[in-house]
Amino acid sequence: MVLLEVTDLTKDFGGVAANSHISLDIEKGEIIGLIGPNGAGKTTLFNCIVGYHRPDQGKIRFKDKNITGFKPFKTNREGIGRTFQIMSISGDLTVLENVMIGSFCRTSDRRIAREEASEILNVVELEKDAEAYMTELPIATQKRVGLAMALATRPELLMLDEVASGLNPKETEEMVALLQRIHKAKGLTVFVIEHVMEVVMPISQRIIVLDGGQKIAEGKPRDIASDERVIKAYLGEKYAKGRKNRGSI
Amino acid sequence: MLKVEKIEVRYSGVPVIHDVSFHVNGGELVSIVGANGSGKTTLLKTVAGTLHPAKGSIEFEDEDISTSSTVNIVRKGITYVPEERRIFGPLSVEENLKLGAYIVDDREEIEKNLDYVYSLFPILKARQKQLGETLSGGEQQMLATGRGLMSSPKLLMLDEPSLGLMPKLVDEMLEAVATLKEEGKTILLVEQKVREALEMADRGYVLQTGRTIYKGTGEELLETDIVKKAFLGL
Amino acid sequence: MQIRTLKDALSFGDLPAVERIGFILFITFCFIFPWIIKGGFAQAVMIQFLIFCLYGLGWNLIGGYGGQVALGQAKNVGMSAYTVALLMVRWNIPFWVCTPLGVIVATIESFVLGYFLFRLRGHYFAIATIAVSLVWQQLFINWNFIGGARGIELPLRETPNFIYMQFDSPVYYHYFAFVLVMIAILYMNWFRKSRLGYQLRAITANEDVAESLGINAHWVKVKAYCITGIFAGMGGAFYTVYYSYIDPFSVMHLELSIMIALMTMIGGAGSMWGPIIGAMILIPLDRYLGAWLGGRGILGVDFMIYALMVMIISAYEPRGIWGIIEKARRKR
Amino acid sequence: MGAKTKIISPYFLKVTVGLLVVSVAVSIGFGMARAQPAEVKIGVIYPLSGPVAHAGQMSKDAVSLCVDYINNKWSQLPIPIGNWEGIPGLNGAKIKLIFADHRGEPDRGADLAKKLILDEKVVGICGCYHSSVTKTVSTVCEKHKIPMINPESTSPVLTKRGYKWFFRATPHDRIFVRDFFEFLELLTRGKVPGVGAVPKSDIDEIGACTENTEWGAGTRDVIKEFAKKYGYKIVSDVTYPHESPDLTAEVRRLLTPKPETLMFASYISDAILLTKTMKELKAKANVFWSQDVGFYQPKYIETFGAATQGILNRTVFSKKLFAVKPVARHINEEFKKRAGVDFMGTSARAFTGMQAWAYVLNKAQSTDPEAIRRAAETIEISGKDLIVPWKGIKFENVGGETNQNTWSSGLIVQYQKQEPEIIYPLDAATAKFIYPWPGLK
Amino acid sequence: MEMLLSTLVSALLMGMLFALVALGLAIIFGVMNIVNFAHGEFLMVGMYTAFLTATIFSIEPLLTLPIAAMVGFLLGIASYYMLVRYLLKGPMIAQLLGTFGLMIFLRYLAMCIFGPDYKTLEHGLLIGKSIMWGPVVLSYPRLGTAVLSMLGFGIIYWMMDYTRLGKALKATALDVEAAGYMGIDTEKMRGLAWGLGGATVGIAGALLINFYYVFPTIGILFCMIAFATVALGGFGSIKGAFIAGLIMGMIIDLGGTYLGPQYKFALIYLTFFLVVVIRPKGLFGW
Repeated sequence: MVLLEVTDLTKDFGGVAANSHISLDIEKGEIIGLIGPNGAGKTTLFNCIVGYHRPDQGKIRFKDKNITGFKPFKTNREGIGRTFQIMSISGDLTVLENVMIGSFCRTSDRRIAREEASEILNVVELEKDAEAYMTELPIATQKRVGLAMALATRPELLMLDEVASGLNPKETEEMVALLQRIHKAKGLTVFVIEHVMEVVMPISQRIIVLDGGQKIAEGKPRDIASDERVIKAYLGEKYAKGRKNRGSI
Repeated sequence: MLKVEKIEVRYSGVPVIHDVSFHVNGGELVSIVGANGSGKTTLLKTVAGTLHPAKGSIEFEDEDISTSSTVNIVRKGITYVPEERRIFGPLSVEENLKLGAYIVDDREEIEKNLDYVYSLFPILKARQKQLGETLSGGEQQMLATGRGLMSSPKLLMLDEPSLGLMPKLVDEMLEAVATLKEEGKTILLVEQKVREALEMADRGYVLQTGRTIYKGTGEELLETDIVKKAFLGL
Repeated sequence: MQIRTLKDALSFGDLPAVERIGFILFITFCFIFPWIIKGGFAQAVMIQFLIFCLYGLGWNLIGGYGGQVALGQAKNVGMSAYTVALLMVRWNIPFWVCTPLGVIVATIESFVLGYFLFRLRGHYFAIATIAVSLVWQQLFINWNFIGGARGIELPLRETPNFIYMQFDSPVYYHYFAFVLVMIAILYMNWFRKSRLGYQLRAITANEDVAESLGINAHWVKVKAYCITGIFAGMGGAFYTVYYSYIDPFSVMHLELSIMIALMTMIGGAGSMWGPIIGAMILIPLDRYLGAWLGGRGILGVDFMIYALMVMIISAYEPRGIWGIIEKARRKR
Repeated sequence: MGAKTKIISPYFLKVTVGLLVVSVAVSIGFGMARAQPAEVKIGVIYPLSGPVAHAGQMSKDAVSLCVDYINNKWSQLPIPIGNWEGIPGLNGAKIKLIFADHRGEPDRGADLAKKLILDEKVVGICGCYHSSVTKTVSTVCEKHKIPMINPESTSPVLTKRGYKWFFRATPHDRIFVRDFFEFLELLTRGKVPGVGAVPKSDIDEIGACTENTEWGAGTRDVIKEFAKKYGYKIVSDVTYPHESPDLTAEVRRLLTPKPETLMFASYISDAILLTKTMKELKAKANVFWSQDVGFYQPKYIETFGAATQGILNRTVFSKKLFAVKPVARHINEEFKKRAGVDFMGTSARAFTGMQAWAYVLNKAQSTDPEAIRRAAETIEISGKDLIVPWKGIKFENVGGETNQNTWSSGLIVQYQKQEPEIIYPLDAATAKFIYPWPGLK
Repeated sequence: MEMLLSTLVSALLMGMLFALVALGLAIIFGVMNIVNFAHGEFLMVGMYTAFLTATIFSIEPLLTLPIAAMVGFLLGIASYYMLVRYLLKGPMIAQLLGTFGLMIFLRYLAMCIFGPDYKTLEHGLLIGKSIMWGPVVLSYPRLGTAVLSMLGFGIIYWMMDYTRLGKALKATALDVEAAGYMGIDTEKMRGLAWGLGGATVGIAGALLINFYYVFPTIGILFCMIAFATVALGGFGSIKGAFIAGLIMGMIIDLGGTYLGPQYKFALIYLTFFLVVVIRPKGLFGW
């Protein structure tokens, strides 16, 4: 079943096309990776889907419902949760309370919200940090809190924006394991923007590659890794040419 | 020319650059590559004086600049072309360029530099009266780079000049950088297009989570597996 | 559900012991105040302090927790004050009927304005609230039906009268104001633990992130603004019967709005005790200093002290006195 | 927050307890102030700081001077209080004034009244200049059954509230406006010296320009009422916001229908700006009258000099009175020595108000509020003893008003060579009337 | 018709003054995105400066212009370096309330020094003079103000567009960080913006004293009109401030003449409100 369907999405920023004519489908239960060099338009695409930007053109359908132009809180209520690269949430509140903000999306009862929030903190293995303040925590933990907050809204589609940026290899590995566990346990559909290939390659069932605002490739991780357009986008034109030449020799 | 010694940089108390050292000799093109979030931009901003190191020292032409303000650093001859380009949208191309020469008092020199930038990027000349914000991404990058050159810097720091550009433009942009190098400019380049960046470079450094993990000449680095591994997970 | 809400409001258990002790001391002090202190002026200042507590606690919701610089609190005060005064003077309606109506009018006004104004952010919002309150004040000055610039005076009744809330002794007013302040404090205590409280703080910290968590930022802000209006309305209604005279300069004035905001900020915006601390410092300072100087000495020197305080606090510790206390506490 | 923050923070404790202790101490301190024997305390509430501080300070000087006369012997002074040393009826008890500064805020005034009544134990209140503050202060007095004599607030409403403890010495705006219309009537009948009978059609088109505060709005209502009663037409009726940055539009609106009689109620700032603007717009009319205050201050004459020629003002005091009232000259000299300025309407009335207090206390022979009230209700002070040209002071309940001084009356003065010459009442006139108004030159 | 004509003329003249008062606010907001509530008090300082210099040295009031400008300039710079610099680090509420504090401080400082009285200048080249020009009355002080206001705008406009300093200010306004990379001392530019703001409003004060009175609480009156003007013209736009000033003059004068003077403030604030809500950027906002 197709959960999210984006057709022909275009977004301009003052003459600079951040996204042009992007179409993609996401099946329920999939993990999809979205990669591309910095500035390729990945975050813009995310923001269009979630509703921070209104696309200039194109349609976004979620669970067969047209959600084009929905505000972020509405898309969230439809079942799309997202994390941010930097989750700057209130430093006055503890981790548990921050996650409760997410739980409050579905309930107005403080006790239920609290229970759910602690449950989710267990899932992301942060129960011991529940009473700490956000500003006191290392980046890796903050990222996990961000993830927990998004999870607390009980999304069907979880969109993760650079969930591993700034993490060291060990932390990255732990994050990958965590994501896989969550995916398995909750049967979530996950859509990941990522730079760190160590994250995307192992977990994604499918990868979409953007460059210069356009979708240049889509496919299984293995295929993507050997796709010339992708290599070109990442390593540069000459590198690709070089490989070709070497290949022909 | 530029000598960075064991610096540590912190963002609101949290160290993001640990113990990084590198140097740039006159006339060299030095590339710093690394994944997103590895601290490349922070490093350049520290050299440019927007941030200051908590430990270590930065020397430029044997003068300590680790506590100097951005203004003084620009006056000493280091210009920084930021990642987001940061051109002045409501100003025309020419006004943008002239602002680049803010610290230059000599009118003739400004004219000379202007001609030089126009010869480097002819498209800017065609658009000189147009407002910055109406330019395309590639043109904006050219404008930002050109603006960085307007003050005849001794050291030009380019932060991801190919960011968000169409592949064709990426090549053009990088060719322009190569031209600059050939003309004898000293350049510190941060790039994601690892291959090109390292091919052009005299020397390079690979950064990961705020630490230098490899250094060497461009060719040496290209031979290491780290490049492939870090960027494609192969 | 209701009982739980009440329990939440009444439970201060999650606060550190000092805060609880301080709170108990505060209540006790307010409660026994009329019996231990007989000074007429002291009692008048105390009531003034309670009125400002009410205004400040209300404003703290939107200005402190919500981080929205709303500088139009006076117009909510005035709306309710005028409603109460008009109904009581023109149709002789008992105070206890007028007050809810006044509060409702203030709330509706807050809702309508909030709905439009919260499309703006930051400076634009702050400036728009100022503009609205100025328009309101001008209209009230010129509207003859409500007395225009002459204001409205409530008739003095021969005998003390509970229905029209008229007493000879300030003690009754003191307790009435005290009850209102207690309602406000209990509400705030519930609020900071409630969904609305969390959502509002999330918006203050980062509106984009908050929206991604399913929070309709606009709607939450409007809601909070309405509640702010309720407390201002209660304050306004009380002010009317207490002084039995209102005019557009005393209840609609921009300076009242500013005073409320400044007071809350000096105490510590966004913290439960901030407005109370602010009022505790500023109101006695203002009244006693004014009475003591009595127009002698250097004119305006009290305002200058006050202004210096505001400048120093906004430059060095925008979280106010409570912020300083918190900082000291966290350091240890 | 966790366990560690549950430890009692001495900072918080110190702050809270400290604040409580300070406020308790302060309140007790004020609460314990006790009355001194052989002294009668009267509370005086005026705007001693704030935007109209000059008026408040002037009134303060006037009442202080009056008390000086009462408490000490001034044998040259030709009125009874000169011979008093304290209040004779109270065995020579001295009056002690306790001043309070309301800054023009009604709520502050009410709070201060409580301070004076409950903490300072004053026997009565005097003040408060602003009608709005007088309203709240008189309410406090009424509630606490403490007499209040108001020397200068002119809002007609004040004495219409049926208050038993509130006495007003000054004539109010209704009386002043009525006086002016009476004067116009006399003008049409040719009774005013200096001019022949003026046809009513030359003066019956009125342009009223009032400011938008309690006092201005009240004046405007009374002008409308009397214009109708006496058969005059209001051709332009302008109200403007107090302290306006520009009054060109107002003046233009006022002058466009070419009114023949101009009537103003303005504070000094607006009076200056209005006059400047009228001068620029070359205003013309036959009669120019203003409701005291702005147009009748030294500052105004100082600013416009000879251009003030022919402007009429209602007031209760003029230096020209000295001719008929030598006592006024005498007291004015002393006042000028102390305050640096001559008596004006406000300060003369403040002086008179305090004098009324002394007479009332003297008659009451007691500091019991009820006795004072009864004394005030029955007192009759002769005009001879006063510096203002009234028949005297007698508080009466007439025509729906309570405790209004019915023996009071106003003056109409006209600036002639920068001196306010008395024109009305006719028997007190010191100069001939200049008609028509020569315009601002 | 005559009335309309003379109203229009006086509206234009008054509008020029409003524009000049608003100019400084527009510069300050433009360069650093901070609302200066003490702006009206800067005007007051300018007026008192002109008043004092003119009375003490008994010189022609117009000659006090440079002195008022100088004092305004210093006041602006001092405010920036002693207060605003620190406010910028805090949240927005601190910025707003901090300048409020400055406003109250200056106001009551003036009250301390000069007392609450109204002060006017009586003698001067322009004061109290006017000429009739057909049905239209032209008041000299207003005419002079208008001319100097236009001149001031011309100078500032020229400075912003054609000088290096203006470019640097503009760059600082558009992007502080990028301006820093150009070698522009942005801190100095911000201080300078406050200085310029103070100087222009100081000049406005020295002109205003020719036909208006000064008292300590005069600030809020003009400050609110200046806010409305700047909001209408677009925060930070100099051209906008000029045109909006004229529009404000029209609203005050036409509204006051035809609708009733009691509503003129309400009209201004209403315009202000509508502009802020409907088009927050104003007519010419960036």
